[in-house]
Amino acid sequence: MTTDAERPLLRVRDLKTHFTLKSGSLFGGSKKLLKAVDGVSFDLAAGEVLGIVGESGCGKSTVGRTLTRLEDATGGTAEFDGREMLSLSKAAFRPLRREIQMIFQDPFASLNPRLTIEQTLAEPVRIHGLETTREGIRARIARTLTQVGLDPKVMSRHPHEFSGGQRQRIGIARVMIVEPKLVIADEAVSALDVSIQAQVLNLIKDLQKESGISMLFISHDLGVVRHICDRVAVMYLGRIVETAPKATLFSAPSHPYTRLLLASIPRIRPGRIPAEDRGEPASAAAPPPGCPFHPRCPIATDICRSERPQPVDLGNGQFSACHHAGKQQGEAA
Amino acid sequence: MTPNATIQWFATGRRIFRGRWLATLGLAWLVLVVLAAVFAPLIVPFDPLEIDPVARLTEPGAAHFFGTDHFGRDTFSRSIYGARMAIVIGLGSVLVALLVGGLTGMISAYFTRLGAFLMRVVDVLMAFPALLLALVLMTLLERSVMNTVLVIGIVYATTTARILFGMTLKLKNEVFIDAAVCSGAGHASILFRHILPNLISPLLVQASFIFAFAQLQAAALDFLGLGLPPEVPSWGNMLSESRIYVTRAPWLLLFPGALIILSVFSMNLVGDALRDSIDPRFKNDIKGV
Amino acid sequence: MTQSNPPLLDVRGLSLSVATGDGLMPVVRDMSFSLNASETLGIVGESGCGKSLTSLAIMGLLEGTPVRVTAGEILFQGRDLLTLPPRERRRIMGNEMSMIFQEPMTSLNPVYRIGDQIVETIREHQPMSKSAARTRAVELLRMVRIPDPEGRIDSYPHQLSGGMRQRVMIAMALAGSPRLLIADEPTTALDVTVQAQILKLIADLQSETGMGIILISHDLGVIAETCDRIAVMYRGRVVESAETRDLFATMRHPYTRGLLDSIPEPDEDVDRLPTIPGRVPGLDERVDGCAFNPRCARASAVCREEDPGETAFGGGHAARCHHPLEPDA
Amino acid sequence: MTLNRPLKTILAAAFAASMASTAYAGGTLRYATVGEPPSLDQHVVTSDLATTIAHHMFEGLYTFDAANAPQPLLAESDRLENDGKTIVITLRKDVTFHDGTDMTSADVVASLKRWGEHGSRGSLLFSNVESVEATGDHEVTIRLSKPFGPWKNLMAFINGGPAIYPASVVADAGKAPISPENYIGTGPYKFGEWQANRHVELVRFDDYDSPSGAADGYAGERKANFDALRFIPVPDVGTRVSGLQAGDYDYAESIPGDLFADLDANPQVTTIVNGGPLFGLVFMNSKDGPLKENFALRRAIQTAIDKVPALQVAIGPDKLWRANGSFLPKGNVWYTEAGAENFSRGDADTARSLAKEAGYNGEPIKFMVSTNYPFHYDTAIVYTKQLAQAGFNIDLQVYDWATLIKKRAEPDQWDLFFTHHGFVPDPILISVMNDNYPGWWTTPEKAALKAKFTESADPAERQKLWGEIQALIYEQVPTMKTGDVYTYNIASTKLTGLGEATLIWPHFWNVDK
Amino acid sequence: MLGYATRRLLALIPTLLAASLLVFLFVHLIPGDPAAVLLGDTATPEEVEALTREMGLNAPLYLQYLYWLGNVLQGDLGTSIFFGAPVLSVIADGAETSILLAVMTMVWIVILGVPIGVVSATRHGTWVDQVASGGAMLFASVPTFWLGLYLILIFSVSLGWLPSSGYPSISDDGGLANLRYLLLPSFTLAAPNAALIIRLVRASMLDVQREDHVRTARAKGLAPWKVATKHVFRNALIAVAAAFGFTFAALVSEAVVTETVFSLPGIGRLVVQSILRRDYPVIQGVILIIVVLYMVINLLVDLAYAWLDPRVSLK
Repeated sequence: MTTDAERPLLRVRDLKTHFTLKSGSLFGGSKKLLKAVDGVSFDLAAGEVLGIVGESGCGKSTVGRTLTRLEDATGGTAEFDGREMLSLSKAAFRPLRREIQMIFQDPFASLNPRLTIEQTLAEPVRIHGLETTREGIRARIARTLTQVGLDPKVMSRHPHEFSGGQRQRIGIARVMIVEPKLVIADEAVSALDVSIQAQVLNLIKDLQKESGISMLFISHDLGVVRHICDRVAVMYLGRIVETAPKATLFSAPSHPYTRLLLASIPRIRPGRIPAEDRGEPASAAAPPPGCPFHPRCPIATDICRSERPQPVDLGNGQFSACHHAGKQQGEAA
Repeated sequence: MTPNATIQWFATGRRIFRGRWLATLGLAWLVLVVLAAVFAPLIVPFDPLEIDPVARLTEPGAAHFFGTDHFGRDTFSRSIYGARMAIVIGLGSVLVALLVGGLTGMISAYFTRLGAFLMRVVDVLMAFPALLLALVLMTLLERSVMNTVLVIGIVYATTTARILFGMTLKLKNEVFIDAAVCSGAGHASILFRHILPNLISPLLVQASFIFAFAQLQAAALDFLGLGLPPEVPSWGNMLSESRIYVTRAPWLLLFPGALIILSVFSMNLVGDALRDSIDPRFKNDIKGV
Repeated sequence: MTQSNPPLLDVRGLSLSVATGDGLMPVVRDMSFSLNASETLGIVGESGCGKSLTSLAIMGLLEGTPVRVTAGEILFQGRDLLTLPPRERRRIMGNEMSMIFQEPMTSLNPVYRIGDQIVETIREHQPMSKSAARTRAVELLRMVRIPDPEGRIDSYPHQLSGGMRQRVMIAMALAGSPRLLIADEPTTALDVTVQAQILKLIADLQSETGMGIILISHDLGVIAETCDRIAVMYRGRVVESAETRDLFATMRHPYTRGLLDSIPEPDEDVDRLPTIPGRVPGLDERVDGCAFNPRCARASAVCREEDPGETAFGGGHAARCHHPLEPDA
Repeated sequence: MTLNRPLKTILAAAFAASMASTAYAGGTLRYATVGEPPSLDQHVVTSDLATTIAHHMFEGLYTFDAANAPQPLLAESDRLENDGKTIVITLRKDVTFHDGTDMTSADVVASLKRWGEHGSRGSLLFSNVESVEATGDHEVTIRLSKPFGPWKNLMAFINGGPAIYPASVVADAGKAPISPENYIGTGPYKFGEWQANRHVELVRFDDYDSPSGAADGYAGERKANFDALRFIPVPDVGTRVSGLQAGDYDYAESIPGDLFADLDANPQVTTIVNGGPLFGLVFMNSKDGPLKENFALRRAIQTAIDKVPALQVAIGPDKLWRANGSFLPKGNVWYTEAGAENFSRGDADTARSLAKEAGYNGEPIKFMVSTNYPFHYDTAIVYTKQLAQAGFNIDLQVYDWATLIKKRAEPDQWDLFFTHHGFVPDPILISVMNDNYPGWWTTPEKAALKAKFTESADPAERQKLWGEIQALIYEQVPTMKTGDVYTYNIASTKLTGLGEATLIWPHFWNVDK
Repeated sequence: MLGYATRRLLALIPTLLAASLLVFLFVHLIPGDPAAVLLGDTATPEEVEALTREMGLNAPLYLQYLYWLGNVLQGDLGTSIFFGAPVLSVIADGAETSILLAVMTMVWIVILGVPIGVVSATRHGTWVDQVASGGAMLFASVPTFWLGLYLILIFSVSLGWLPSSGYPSISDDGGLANLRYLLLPSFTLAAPNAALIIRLVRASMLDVQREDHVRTARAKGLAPWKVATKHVFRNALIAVAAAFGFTFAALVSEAVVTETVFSLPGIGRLVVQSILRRDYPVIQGVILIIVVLYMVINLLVDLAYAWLDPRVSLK
């Protein structure tokens, strides 16, 4: 799936993350399996930004959390820089944490309210031994804060003294301060107001361009994804249903789900053909057999109800996990 | 303390007690109790242990503000020294409860497998009614200040462990903990640098309630004759010793009783005010009164 | 929409303040708008601009919050809601005037079956037997297109998905055949595909019943697609209001313009998003003159000193700006 | 919130009743006790509380009159033969057990034998007994190896004494206390029920045949006027007092001295002072520790103590205590002042120099006391202060009673311990006379005097010998008497026939309400 | 539900075993000798030792435990050393008092705690609320025995309205009227716990009042009292139900003191007296029964919880 002969920075194959749910919530009882991520594969080239979009519960955040080892993978592999990292022990993985960083959604929750900005930012520097002296650490913090558009003087303050946008900048600073190779941004701007969101998006885009970091940009907002990503993967109930370069995906979506998604977004400029009412996604704890999208799919046939579709290469880097992919090309909106 | 920190302390205090005149009065009373405890030797007109068979059961008056007990000991002086005991018992129990229970709860929530076992032990202990557990433990040990503090502390350690367990679980799922993990922080750092500081204010609230209830527990143990050594001038002992004089010398029951009630009430008021000022996530974890 | 009819809802000079330890702080200032039957008014703005408080004030749900109405009147079918006795007002609430909320997860009482919650609303306003009310509830559930309404009526809220719960909320809002529906961020918590369904449902119901709708949202796309007229709020003030088509054709207020430009759209590529610099000042921060002036590229001395009045541009288009944008800016 | 029906009924009834406040007892005497007796089996149990209840139910061959002289009860007469080595007792013929059987000599022999073998005080007499035989249906003959003076006193002392049970009950009974269903005696009241923690109830024995003669102490006529006697444990003394004042009890025992003046002045309350005083004892360890065989050091301790302040503090009103050095009270035949000049010196300086001479260097002296009896604790507190002033390093160890009696059996655990002793009619019954009693006073001097004392049957000689023993106690100090304490009980003024004072244990025959 | 309850009961077994071991160890580590207590002050060490042997108290501790446990499993809690009667019957003697006391206390708690809590919450911030919640806290700060002593002094000694102490069984003369003996003790016992319930009802109602669905209920045009009862109180009850298990434990603790103050022939006083008398089998029996009861009550609370809150399902 690589776009060139070069080895990708991250190669994910058949990634599975399953959770056991205790049903009946309060007390023991029967256990249910939730297949949050169920066989996800993709490559991420150095310097590339890959967007993962999907609705809530599709498993997009779990992909990010599994790749940062916040969740344990149930199966599959992930090679980072040529090295399989999911099977590493937590201790052996720790040095890799410097290279794989994460930006979290909620700027209010992702900063420890009891620590000053300096303490928060100094921690990864100290842990990974990037600077050893107090002055060195402070200088690095100051540099990074400037980089994300904050006055270095703020480092003695606590998170509650900042607005949402500023906090997200601090979150970005925490990531940038260790100079990572891969950043996983999980809904990095969705908690922000529109005017602030634009500022932060611009910042992320600038930083990515300057430092050539690879990025996995997880979002439910197709507009945001289009703005920032090179390539987009669409997830539905734990699986990637379509991957394509940005331009292709938005102009010629191949998977019926991608088309539904695009048609559902309310537009400021009139002209959208409204989507049909196609019901709601099934629960990831009880996915339908065959193609998980078939109950909502306008073109579903018998095969969709029984057989799980595999990705089909449609050329130009577009892959679609649809039994009818390619045949509907002409109908694409 | 730097002037800045002092100002911040005052600011925080103002925020917590503003508009709560009852809690403020409670705080004032507690300050008074602490002062009495600290300066007890300077305040008291008599040695609290001095026996005077001639002046037995004297009514309150100019010489003996609170009267004397059946040993002829000055009740006022004993009450003042009782403040010391109240503080020793309160702080001691809080310390034991928070150290033992707090650590158990935090560690159990963090290391889930060990936690499953530890919390089971806590469950077993919690199945014993507090006073009964304290009674049996006190009979097992000798009557001493140290043991009383230890036993009351242990009794409250169980509830503290439960509460801390719940709160740590909540914190453990916080995004900033994930962020710390992604920064490469280890277990110790996560527990003590990231989780613990967030528990300080709820712990303070829990501590204030333990402080208050420890007084009542200690008094109940004293009453049943299984608390502090009887020669120790504690409010509970004073009540326990003088309860047979309820008709003959009612002041003996009145003063220490009022002191206990006022102090427990004040501590509860302060705890309540503190609770209202903490992170709303934890508010319902700490029941208090 | 004829001018001669009295409007369904006429809000005049509504001002709200929040009581804090330091006294009353204004959160909504001198808000005026009107709404006719079958019309949809969109109120848009960023968080903290006062749009939700306005809706709560109209609905009469400020009781129990620290927010108070300090001035203005809210005329609903000619009667000022603010001066009605509580009993009279409750007769309107949930009956002629209903509201749906942002969080369908928490807006239903978790301990009662959804049917019972709908029946309760029906019977509160119409004398009806329990079984008749239940039949009506099934009808309502069918109206909001819940599949198998007879089966679902005995579900508890936690057994339904977010979209279904919002449909139940809408069914409940329709129980009294309302003349006015206030929808406060009705789709914000929902997925985009479900959002589209709910918005369509609301629009369909409006054309069936002819109710007036106030739709409150931070999402310009949602507002643009759904509303006839739009009011843009910034820091407690309506800074611009116009017919939808008119507004998107010619924006007069720099804030409206900036807001629109900040949105990355899925249909176009821009290399760099234009942004509004700075941030919305906090409630406790005092801004003299136009509240938007610290973030406005066009701000001049007058903007920093004087709060701009409303300028009308014809066709119901108005903006509060000392230096409004030209039509082809 | 709806209450269910039965609950409503209960509440309504409770409310109505609380308004009416009728006495439920009728012909029942309600006696508030300090606690619950371990058992009522008089052979093995020495608890005063047990006797207070049991002597209405069980009777011995003899009992005491008001002057503490033994008088026949189940016995009719007796004679000594063979230089006092043979005792022939004739029994009353009209006595019926509660189970309806007649009392015969077989019952008496069986009861005496069990008492002698297992009874707590029986061995004192039976170490000299060669045989006990029934020499007729109503005649029992006891043969002694040597004359034993105190035999009749021992037999009359029902506490831990030879109560007469039917032979059928005694036959299988060993050391363990007889269980309540076998409480069958000859007294004016018979066993009713024992509800643990709730009460012990005795009911009138209608077939009781009273001894003849005017009532005199425990002797003479016994008439049961109450339908039932109910002994209710009320351990909290405050509750006993308030309960009696509130009319919930007719009689309450063991009331603190400090309340005496108030209660005595209260027209609704009768106070009854016990005639037989009890006295505190501080035992010294003769087996282990610094006091072992160091009589000089013991005398130093004895010299340091002034008993009066302790009695003032612990007891209260002068009327209720005597700083009396004699082990038996003034007026008693055993009263003697021998050695009593050392009873209460309170001379710290002399004590200090005495201790120094005895080689005392400030090593800690462990003093065990229990808080279960406030007067023990209060006294110990005063003594500890006095001893400290005389330079003694007293390590006061406060335990609950159960712990204390466990620890006092271990010689290495203590040097002094505090206990008290009830009134006894014969000095031989005083615990310090028992060689095995903790403290373990077994000096040759004691052994010699004790042998002479028990062998003599001549009252005058026995009194003289007791004086020598008491003097020896003040010299070797195996124990220190703390003074006489006259306990008192309170009763409702409705009770008649109580008399001015209680002999030893309160009794409720000839009492009415 | 039945299956769930059975499973929960089975799950209690290991906890109970652990608790029983703990009870046994605690009790036997207590210094003191029941034989010595039983024989009284004049008993000699030889006599004490003989009785100890007779009572089987000289066997190794683990054997004593296994023996005891074996008997417990067969429903035999042993024989009281002090009373010489089966422990179960000794406990049964005290059960009537304690159970009635508990029931009457609960009645007090419910009739005082719930209405005052509701009024306090609905009139949040007013003087009514301040007096109610302040008063509740004051009552929770009073030592139980102190309150009990003063109640006796006022209502029994001075006014003579109610009996001061003791409790004759309702099977005794007087019948149900004997319940008046429990009025003061149950009030004493209820006061601090009712205070807890007042504050809990109030706090839970205030919490629920802030929830979105209450806003929905008000938006429906429901009258305030309907909102308060149907929507706020009903939901607040869930939190209150959880507190009842906790209250039970507190009740048992305070019953020990209350029964002592009022000289009630209940289980609480029995346990204190048994500790003082070193009546091991009774202490073990009582504590074990209380622990079992506590666990069963917690189970009932959980069931009530599930019944009150449909989100909780019992599988």
